[in-house]
Amino acid sequence: MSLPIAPKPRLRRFHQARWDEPIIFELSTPGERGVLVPRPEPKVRDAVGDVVAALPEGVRRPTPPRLPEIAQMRVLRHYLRLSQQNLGADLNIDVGQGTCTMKYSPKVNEAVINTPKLADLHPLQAEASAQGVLEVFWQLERMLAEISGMDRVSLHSAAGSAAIWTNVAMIRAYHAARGEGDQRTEVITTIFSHPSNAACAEMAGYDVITIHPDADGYPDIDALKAAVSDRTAALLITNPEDTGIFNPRIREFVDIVHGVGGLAAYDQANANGILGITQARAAGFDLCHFNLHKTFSTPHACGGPAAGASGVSAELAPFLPGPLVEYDGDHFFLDHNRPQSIGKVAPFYGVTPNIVRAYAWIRALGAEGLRAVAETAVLNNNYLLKRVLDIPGASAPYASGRRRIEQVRYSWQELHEQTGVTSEEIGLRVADFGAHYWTSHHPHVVPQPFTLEPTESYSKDELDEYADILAEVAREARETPDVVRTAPHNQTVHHTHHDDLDDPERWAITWRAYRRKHFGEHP
Amino acid sequence: MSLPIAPKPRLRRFHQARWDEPIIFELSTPGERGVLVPRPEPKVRDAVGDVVAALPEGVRRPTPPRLPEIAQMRVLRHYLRLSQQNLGADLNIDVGQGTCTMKYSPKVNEAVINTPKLADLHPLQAEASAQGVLEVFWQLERMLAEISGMDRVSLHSAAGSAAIWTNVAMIRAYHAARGEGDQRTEVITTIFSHPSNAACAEMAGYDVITIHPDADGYPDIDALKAAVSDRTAALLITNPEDTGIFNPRIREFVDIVHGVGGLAAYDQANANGILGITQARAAGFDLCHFNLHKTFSTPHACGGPAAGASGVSAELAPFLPGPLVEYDGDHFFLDHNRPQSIGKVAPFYGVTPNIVRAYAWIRALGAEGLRAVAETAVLNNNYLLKRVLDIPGASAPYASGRRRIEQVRYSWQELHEQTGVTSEEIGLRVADFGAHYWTSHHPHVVPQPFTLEPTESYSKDELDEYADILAEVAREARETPDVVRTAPHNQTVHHTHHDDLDDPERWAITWRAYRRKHFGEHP
Amino acid sequence: MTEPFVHPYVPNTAPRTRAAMLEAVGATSIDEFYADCPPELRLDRPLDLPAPLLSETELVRHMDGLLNRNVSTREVLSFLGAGTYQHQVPAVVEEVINRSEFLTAYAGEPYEDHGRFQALFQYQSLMAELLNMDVVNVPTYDGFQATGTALTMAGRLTGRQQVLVVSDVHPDKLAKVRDYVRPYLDLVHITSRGSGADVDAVLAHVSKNAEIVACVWVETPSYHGAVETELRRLADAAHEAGALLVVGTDPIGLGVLAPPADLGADIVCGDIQSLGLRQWYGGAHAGFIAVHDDPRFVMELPSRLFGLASTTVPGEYGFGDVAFERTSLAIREDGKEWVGTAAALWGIAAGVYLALMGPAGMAELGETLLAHTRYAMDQLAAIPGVVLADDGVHLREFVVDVSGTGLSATDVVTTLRGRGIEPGVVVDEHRLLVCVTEVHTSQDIDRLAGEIASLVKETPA
Amino acid sequence: MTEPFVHPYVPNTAPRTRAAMLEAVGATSIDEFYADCPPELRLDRPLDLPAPLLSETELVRHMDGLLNRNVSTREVLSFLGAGTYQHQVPAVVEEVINRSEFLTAYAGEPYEDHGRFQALFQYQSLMAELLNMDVVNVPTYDGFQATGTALTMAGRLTGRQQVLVVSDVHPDKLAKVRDYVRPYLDLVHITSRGSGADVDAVLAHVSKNAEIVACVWVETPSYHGAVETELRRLADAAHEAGALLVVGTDPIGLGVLAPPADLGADIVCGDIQSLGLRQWYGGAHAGFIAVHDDPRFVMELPSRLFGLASTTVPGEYGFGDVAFERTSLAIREDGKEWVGTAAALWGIAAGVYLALMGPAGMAELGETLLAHTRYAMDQLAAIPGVVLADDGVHLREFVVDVSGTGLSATDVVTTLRGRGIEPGVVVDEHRLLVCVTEVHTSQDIDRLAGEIASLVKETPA
Ligand SMILES: Cc1ncc(COP(=O)(O)O)c(C=O)c1O
Ligand SMILES: Cc1ncc(COP(=O)(O)O)c(C=O)c1O
Repeated sequence: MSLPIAPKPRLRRFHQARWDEPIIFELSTPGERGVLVPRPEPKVRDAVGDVVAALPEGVRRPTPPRLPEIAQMRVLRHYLRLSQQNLGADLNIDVGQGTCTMKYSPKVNEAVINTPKLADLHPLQAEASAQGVLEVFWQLERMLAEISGMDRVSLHSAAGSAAIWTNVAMIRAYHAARGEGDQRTEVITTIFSHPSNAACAEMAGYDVITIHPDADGYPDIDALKAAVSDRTAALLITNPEDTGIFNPRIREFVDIVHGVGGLAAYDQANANGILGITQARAAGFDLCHFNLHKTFSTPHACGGPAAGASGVSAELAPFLPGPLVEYDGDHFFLDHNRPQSIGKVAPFYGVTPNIVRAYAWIRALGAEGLRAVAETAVLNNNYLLKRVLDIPGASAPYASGRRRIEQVRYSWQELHEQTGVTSEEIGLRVADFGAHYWTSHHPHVVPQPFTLEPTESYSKDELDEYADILAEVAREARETPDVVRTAPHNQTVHHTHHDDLDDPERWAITWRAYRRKHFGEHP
Repeated sequence: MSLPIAPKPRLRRFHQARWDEPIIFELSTPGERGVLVPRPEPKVRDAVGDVVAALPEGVRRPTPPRLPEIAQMRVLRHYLRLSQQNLGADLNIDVGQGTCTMKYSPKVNEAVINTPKLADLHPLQAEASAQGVLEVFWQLERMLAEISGMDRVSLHSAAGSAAIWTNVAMIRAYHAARGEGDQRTEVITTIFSHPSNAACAEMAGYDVITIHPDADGYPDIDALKAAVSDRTAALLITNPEDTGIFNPRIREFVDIVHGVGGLAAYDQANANGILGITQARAAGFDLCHFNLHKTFSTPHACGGPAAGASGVSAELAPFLPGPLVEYDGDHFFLDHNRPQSIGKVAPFYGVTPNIVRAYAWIRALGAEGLRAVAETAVLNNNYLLKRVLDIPGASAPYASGRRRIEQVRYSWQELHEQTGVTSEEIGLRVADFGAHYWTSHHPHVVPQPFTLEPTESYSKDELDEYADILAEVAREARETPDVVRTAPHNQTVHHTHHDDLDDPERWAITWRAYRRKHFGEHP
Repeated sequence: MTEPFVHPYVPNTAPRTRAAMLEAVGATSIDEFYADCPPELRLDRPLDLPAPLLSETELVRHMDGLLNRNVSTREVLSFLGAGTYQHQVPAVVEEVINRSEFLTAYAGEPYEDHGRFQALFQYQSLMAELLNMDVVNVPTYDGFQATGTALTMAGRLTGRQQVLVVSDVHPDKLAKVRDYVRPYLDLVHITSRGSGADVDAVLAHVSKNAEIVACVWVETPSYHGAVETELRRLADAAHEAGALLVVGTDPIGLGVLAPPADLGADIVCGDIQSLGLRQWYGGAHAGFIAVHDDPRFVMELPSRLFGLASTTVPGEYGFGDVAFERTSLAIREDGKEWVGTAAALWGIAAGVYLALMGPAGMAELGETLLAHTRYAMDQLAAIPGVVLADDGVHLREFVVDVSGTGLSATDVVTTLRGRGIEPGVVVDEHRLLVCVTEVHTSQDIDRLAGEIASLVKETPA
Repeated sequence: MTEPFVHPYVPNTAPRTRAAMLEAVGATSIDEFYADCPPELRLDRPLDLPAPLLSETELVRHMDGLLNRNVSTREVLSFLGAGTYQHQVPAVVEEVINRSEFLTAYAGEPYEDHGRFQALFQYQSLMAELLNMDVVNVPTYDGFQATGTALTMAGRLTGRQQVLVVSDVHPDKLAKVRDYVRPYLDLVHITSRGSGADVDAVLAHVSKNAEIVACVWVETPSYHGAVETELRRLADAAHEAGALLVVGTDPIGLGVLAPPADLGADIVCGDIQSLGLRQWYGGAHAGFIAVHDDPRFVMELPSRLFGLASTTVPGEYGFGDVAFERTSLAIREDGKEWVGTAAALWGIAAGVYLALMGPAGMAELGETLLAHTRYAMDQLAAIPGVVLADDGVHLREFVVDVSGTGLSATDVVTTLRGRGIEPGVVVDEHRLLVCVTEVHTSQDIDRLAGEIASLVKETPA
C-alpha cells in the first residue's frame, strides 16, 4: 500500500490508553523519596531539642504510616498514566453527560487564575491587600444578579447542591423569623428536579412532597394545587427540567405557592439555554441558584471543586450567609455584620478559583455573547434531537413534536423491547468509540433513559459524530448484540463486575481493607 | 468473577491511546474562529484609514491563506488527543533512547520558569531590570566551568550540535588568529562520536578524518597517530563514546593532537556518568560542550528547544561568541566588547528557559547530588547490562566483561542470525509494551544495534520491567516471529510503509503537497 | 453595537452552520425554540453587562490589572492560619491536577474514567493509612461540612441528640455546624482547658447524661493549635456511655502524632487543604470523613465511596461505587443527607501529595512543624508582656496574649502589616493566633519576634 | 556535611536498592565501574558548588528571589522588538506545549510518537499555506540559522558564491550569517533606500555579475520594519541571471501581505517567535525554511522533514522522515550541513497558533499591525524634531530620527525607562527602532508619544 491514504471510515477507530497500572502501594520501594521537606535548622534544633521524643505518651505515633515510598518521577508517571485513562471534557465530545452542561472551560482562564496573586492569598489577610479578588467577587455578584433578576447573590456555596442547601437554610430562617418556623414543615419539588432539592429539604428537617409530570411532561399543576397548604415552606423546582421542556406556566406555579405563604426557589443549574432570554425573578421566584461549574464554564474537576451561587430577592437578602463583599466607593470590604444571616455555609467566601474563572468567562462574552451561548445551546440541542430521533429505536418521551430547550432525556425503550439490549449496555459500547453517555438520576421515570445536553461548545460535525456513534451502536444492538453486551472492548478496562460493591463482607473501599479482607493481611 | 483480583501478569497489557484523528485541515468549518485578536480602535481607524486597501499593488495578499477555520475547543481537543498519542519521557521508561540521557525533568523547574518574570522579558530591556536572569546566566557559567574544569563557558548555543558548531568556529578563528587558518584544514573525529562533530567540521570547511575503534572498542590510537599532521586543526571526540566505554588513554589522545599544534574539543554530551568524577580539563582539552537537555535535565521537547554550553580554556576564551555576562561586584551586565569573538551564534544570549531549568536542577542537587547522579547512572547501566546479557541472543560488543559508564550499544546479531528478526522489528514490537528503543546513529558499526542508557532516573523495578520486555520480545522472535514482524499491534497506528518517503514524485511533506500530488488539487 | 462576531467558544454561531442546522431541524429562527417561554417572562432588552473582552490580550490585561492589586503571601511574611494554611505544594501535585483529563472530567463511567476512579480510590487508601482506618470518603466540600456530617452520623447511629463540644472550635465552624445539625442535634459545650479538653468535666457530664449523649466531639489540633493529649480517656468515657468519639483533625500532623483511631475515635473528620493545596483566598477546601469498615457506619456516609471490583480480565483492577443505594443520587430524600459535585480534584491532589511524601516525608514534616511551632512559641513568649495562652503541645498554631504589652491584638496586626508581616489572626481583644509551618525559616520567625518586640518597646506601658 | 539523603530525583540511591543492584552485578562498590578512568584524571575533591536546596520550598524561594529581580514587559510599557516580539500568545498554545507528553518526548518512532509527527507535519502544512509553498522544514534553531542555511543552499544549488544583500539586515544576524557562510559565500551589499531595496542598483549589479551571483537576499520586513514592495522585480532580475531569490520574512504579516513565493521567491526563511511564543529574554526562537516541492531544493535542506505515509490499515495516517538520507544523522559529514536537536516544540506551538488563528485571525492581525504601526509612526512624527527615517510601508517596526530634538536616542531611552517605558531599541546615535504590535492600545501609543513630546519640550534646543 502506498499514498494516497484511503479515506477514513465514518467512525473513528478508538482505543483508550491502557497502562494496566498497579495500585500505588504496589510501587513502593523502601527508602525512596518523592519529595523532601524543609528540616529544622540547627539553630532551631538546638533551641527546642527533640520535639518528637518529647511528645507525651500516647500522643506520638508508634509506627510510621504505611504510605508507599516512591521516587518523584515514578509517582508522576503513575498519575500521568491514570490521567490518560480518563476521558475529560477536553478530550471527548461530552454531550452525553446531560444535565451537567459540559461546556468548554477556556484555557485562558486557567492561565489567569494560576498566579500567586490568587493561589497564594490567605483569606484573612488585610482587605487592602486583596482588593483585586474582592472586586471580582463583587462584580460577579452583580452580573449574576442581572442574569437572574435577583437583588443579592451569595457566592459562598461550594457546589450546586450546597447552594440548594443554602437556599433551604434561608427558607427555614425566613419562616422562623416570621414565627412560622414550626408550622411550615413541607417542601414541594418535582421528580425531574435534581435529587438534591429533595434531599437538602429533608436534611433541613422538612417533609418532601414530590410532583410527577403530567402526560405532556410538565409538572402536574393539579398535583401542586393539591399539595400546597399553610404547611408549605417552599417549592424547589427547575425549569426547564432535565427533559429540556420549558414549563410555560411556571409563573402560575410560583403564584400558587406564594398564595399559601410559601417561597419559591428556582434551581437554575439548567440555565444554559435561557441566559439573557428570561430571568428567574420574572417568574416571581424568591430564590434561585446557579452552578458556576455548569452554566459559567468552570471545569468539573472530576466532581468538584465546583461552585454554587444563590440569588435572592431583597426580602430574603438579610438571611444570606456571610460575609458579603461590599464597596464603599473606594474600597471593597467584607461585611460580617449581618444579624439575620444564616451564618457560615463554608470556611470562607466561596470557591475562589471558580469564582474568578466564571467572572472571566462572562467578561469574555458580554451580553451578546451570553445570548449567543444560550441560543446556540438550544440550536445544538434541537439539532441533536432531530439526529437522535432519526435512529430507529430511540425516542424522546413527552411533549412530542415540540422543541426542547438545552437538553433532552431520551429513551431506548423501543430498541430494548426489540433487542433486549439495555440503555446501560449501549452506553458501555458507546465508550468504545471514545464517547460516553449517562442514563440519568434515579428513579428512571423515563425507561431505558439516556440524557444528552450538547451545550454551545460543540461544532455541528461533532454532534454528527456523536449521533453517528449512537446510530451505529443501535444497529449493532440489532445485528450483533453480543458485541454490545460484552462491551467495552477498546477501553482501559473491560466489563466490570459490580456485585462485590454492595456486599459489606467483600467491598474494598481502601487498599488496606482489600488486603485485610481478601488476603488476611493485618497491619 | 469477584474479589480478590488475580495477580497482574509480569508484563503490562498496554495499549497506546488511539484517536484516529484527521489532519487538522479536515476539521475546518467556514466561519469558525479559534481565537480573536485585538482590532484597531475607532480612534486608530479614523486616524489611519483602511491600511490594507492602501497597500501597494502586489504587496497585498490576494486571497486569504487557506488555513483551517476551527473553534477553540476543537483545536485544543485535537492537539490533546495527539499528545496522548505521544509517549514522552514522563510517561514511559525511556531508557531506550540511549545516548540521549532521557532523565527526569523535574516539574518544579517548570513551575519556576513559567512566570512573566522570565517568559515576558525582552532581551534588549534595561539590564537593571534583568538582574535576576543575568545572575542565573552568570552563576550557571561558573557551575559548568567547575564541572568541566574550563575557564569560561558560553551558553549561547541552541543545542548540542550548535555548541559543536560554536566550538568548531572558535577553532577556526583561533588558527586564523595565529595565521594558520589556511594550513589547518583537517579535523579528526571518531566513528562513535556524534555525527554532528563530523558534519559541523565539514560545514566549517574542514576535511574530516574519522578514526574507527580498535578490537577493544577504544578509538584506534595508531590511526590517530597516522592521521595527525600540521594540517590538523582539531580532534573532536567524546568519552565515554556511545558504547559506554571510557577511553583510559584520552589524555594521550589529546597530547598527540597538541603535539602537532591542533586543538582538542571534548563532546561532553555523554557526561552524565562522570559528573564530579573527572573534568574535561584534566585530560587536557581546550574546548568542550555539554547538552543541558541531556545531562542537566532540561526536557527534550519533541526535539528542542535544547541548549548547548561551550566551555573553553583561557587561551580560547577571547573567541567565545558574544555577549558574555559579567559581574562588576554590584551589577550583572552584558559585555559586547569582545574584539576577537566569533560574533553571534544565536539571536541573543541562549535558550533562556533551559538555562534557568539547568541552573535550578544543579541547585536542587549540589555537589553531593551530582555525584549521586553520576554514580547511580553508572550503577543502573551496569545493572541493565547484566539483565540484557542474560537474554539469549543479545550481546554488548567490545570490551567484553568490562564495566561500562552510562550507556551501552548492544547487538541482536546473534538473535538475528538465529531467527532472521531484525533489531528494528524488535523495536517495533517493544512499542506494544509501552516502551521503545532506538538503534543508534548510522552507520551501524555494531550490527543489529540497540542503545540503552538508563540514567539515574529509573528505579530498579522499572529497569527490570524494561529488561523483561526485551526478554519477552526476544522469546517471541524465536517462538512467534510473525507477531514481532507485523508489530506494532497495540499502538496508535500500525505498521507503516516508508517507501513513499524517499520518492520525490510521491512524498508529501505538507497537506497541500499531498492534496496536489495525490488528488490533483490546486489552490 | 460591536461588530458581529463568531466567538471562539461558540462554534455554531458561524452563519453558514447556523443556517444549515436551522434548516435541518425545520426551523426558521432560533426564536422558535423558545415557544414555550411566554412573552411576559421574556427579557426584552440585552443583559446589562460590561462589553466583552474578545481577545485574550484584552481579557488577560483586564484580569491581571485586577489581580495585581492583590499582595500574596509570597510577597509578605505571613503567619496566618485559622483554617487555611501555607504549606509546601509539590509541583507534581499541580501538574497532575492541572492535567486536562482530570481537570475537565466529571462523571464518566468506571470504564472511560478509570483514571479518576483509581486516583480517588488511592486517595481514600492513602488517607486510610495515615488515619489507620479502613474507610475514607471521596471528599466532601470542606472540613466544616465533613464535621456537620460526622456529627449527624453519630446522631443517626446512636439515635441520640446531644453533642458534647469539648475543644476550642473555630467559631465559624461552630456557626456552620450549629445551623447544619439544628433539626437533629443539640450542641453542649464543656469549656476546655486551652491545652485540651477538661477531661474530668467531660467525664462528669457523660456519666450524668449517659443516655442522651450521641458523641463527644474533639478537635485536635484545636482552633488554637493545641494537640489533645487525653483522647483515650475521652474515647473510653464516650464508649462507656454508648456514645461515639468524633474527632476533627488536620492530617498534616499524622506523620508524628498518633492517629485518633488508635486512641478510640469512631469517626474522624476534617479538612485536607494542608495536603497539597494552595491557599486560594480560602477557596480550596475539601472535607474527609473516615470510619472503620463497619457497615452500620459505612451506610451512614452520604458521600461517594469508590471500591475495587474485578473485570472479565484477570489481574485488571476495576472500580465502582460502593453501596450507591445509600446516596441521594440513588434514592433522593431517602438517601443519607445528600451528595453532588463535591471536591474530588482536591482529593486527587491530596493523594498525589501523600504518595510523594511517603512515611518519611510525613514524619519529617511533622517534626519540622512541631519544632517550628515550639521555636516560635518560645521566641514570642520571650518578649516582655507577651505570654502564651497555654503551654500545651501545639502543632502549627498557638495563641499569644499581648495584654501585658499595653497593645491590642489589632494594634499588633495593623502595625506589623505596615512592615510587611501578617503576624496572625485576631482572636479577641488581646489574643492573637499565630501559625508557623515548614515554609518558615528561623529567620522568618526571628523577624516576627523582633518586630513585635520592637513594637512593644516603642509602646509606652 | 549535610545529612545523608535519598534524593527524589535519584531513586536507586535508596541504600537497600543500591546494595541489591551492586550484588546483582557482582560489584562491591560503585568505584569499580570507573576502573577505566585513570587516577590522574579523577577529581579528588567534591565539586565546588553551592549547597543543595533540597526541598521545593527552599528551591522555589531561591529561584523566586532571583527572578523577582526582573521587571517584565507586562510591568512596563515596552516598544522593544528587533528580533523578539511581544504578541498575543493564546492560552491553548501553552496548554499544548506544556503537555508532559510533548514537553518530555524526544525521538520515539512514528508509532509511539505519532502525536509529535502529526503535530509537526501539521506545522509544516499550516506554514505552507501561509507561505504558499509546498515544503517547510521541522524548525531549526532560529531565524539566523535558517537564513545562513537558506543562503548556503542557494550557493550549493547555483554553484556560485556571491550573495547580494539588498535590505537593511539586523547587524547581529549579519554577523552570524557572515561567520556561518564564510567558507562558501561572499556577501556583497547594495545599500537600501530605507523603505526597501535600491532596485535599480541591484539590477545594475546583477546584470554586470550575472555569472557569479548565487542569490539576491531580501529581508521583508527589513531590520527597520520596512515592507519590500519590489519583490517581483528583484525576483525577475535574479532569475534572469540564473540566481535565486532568498527572502527572509516574519510570517506574522502574511494574513495581509502577499507571500514572497507569489512574487518569485525561491527560498523563504525566517523566525517563528512571533507565532505563539513568549519573549523569554530572547531565548525562544525557531527558524523556518520553505521551498517549492522541487527535489533539487528539498535535497539541499539539512533539517528533518516529516511526511505522510500509509499504514497496513486503510485510512490510517502514518508518518515518517522524508529523504532521511540527506541528513548528517544518516551520513555524517556527507549530509547537508547538520541536524540535531532543534526547536520542534516551538514548531508545534506555531502550528497550534496558526490553527487557532485561521485565515480571519491572520488577516485581522495583519490589519491591526499595519494600523497600529501607521498610527504610531504618525504620532511620533508629529513630535517637533522627530522624523521618520523613511515613510514606506511598515509592519510593526519603524525608525525615528531624533536629531532634530537635540537628544540622542540613548537619552530618550534612558529618560523613558525612568518613566516605565521602554521606547525602543537604539540603532545609532540619533535613531531609535520602535516596535508596536496588537497588544498595544492607542492609549499606550499616545502615552509613548506624549512622554517623548514632553521630554523634547523639557530639552533646551
Ligand atoms: C439541575 C441541577 N440542579 C442541581 C444540581 C446539583 O449540583 P451539584 O452537582 O454541583 O451539587 C445539578 C447537577 O448537575 C443539576 O443539574
Ligand atoms: C554525544 C552527543 N553529542 C552531540 C549530540 C548532539 O546534540 P543535539 O542533538 O542537541 O544537537 C548528542 C545528541 O544527543 C550526543 O549524544
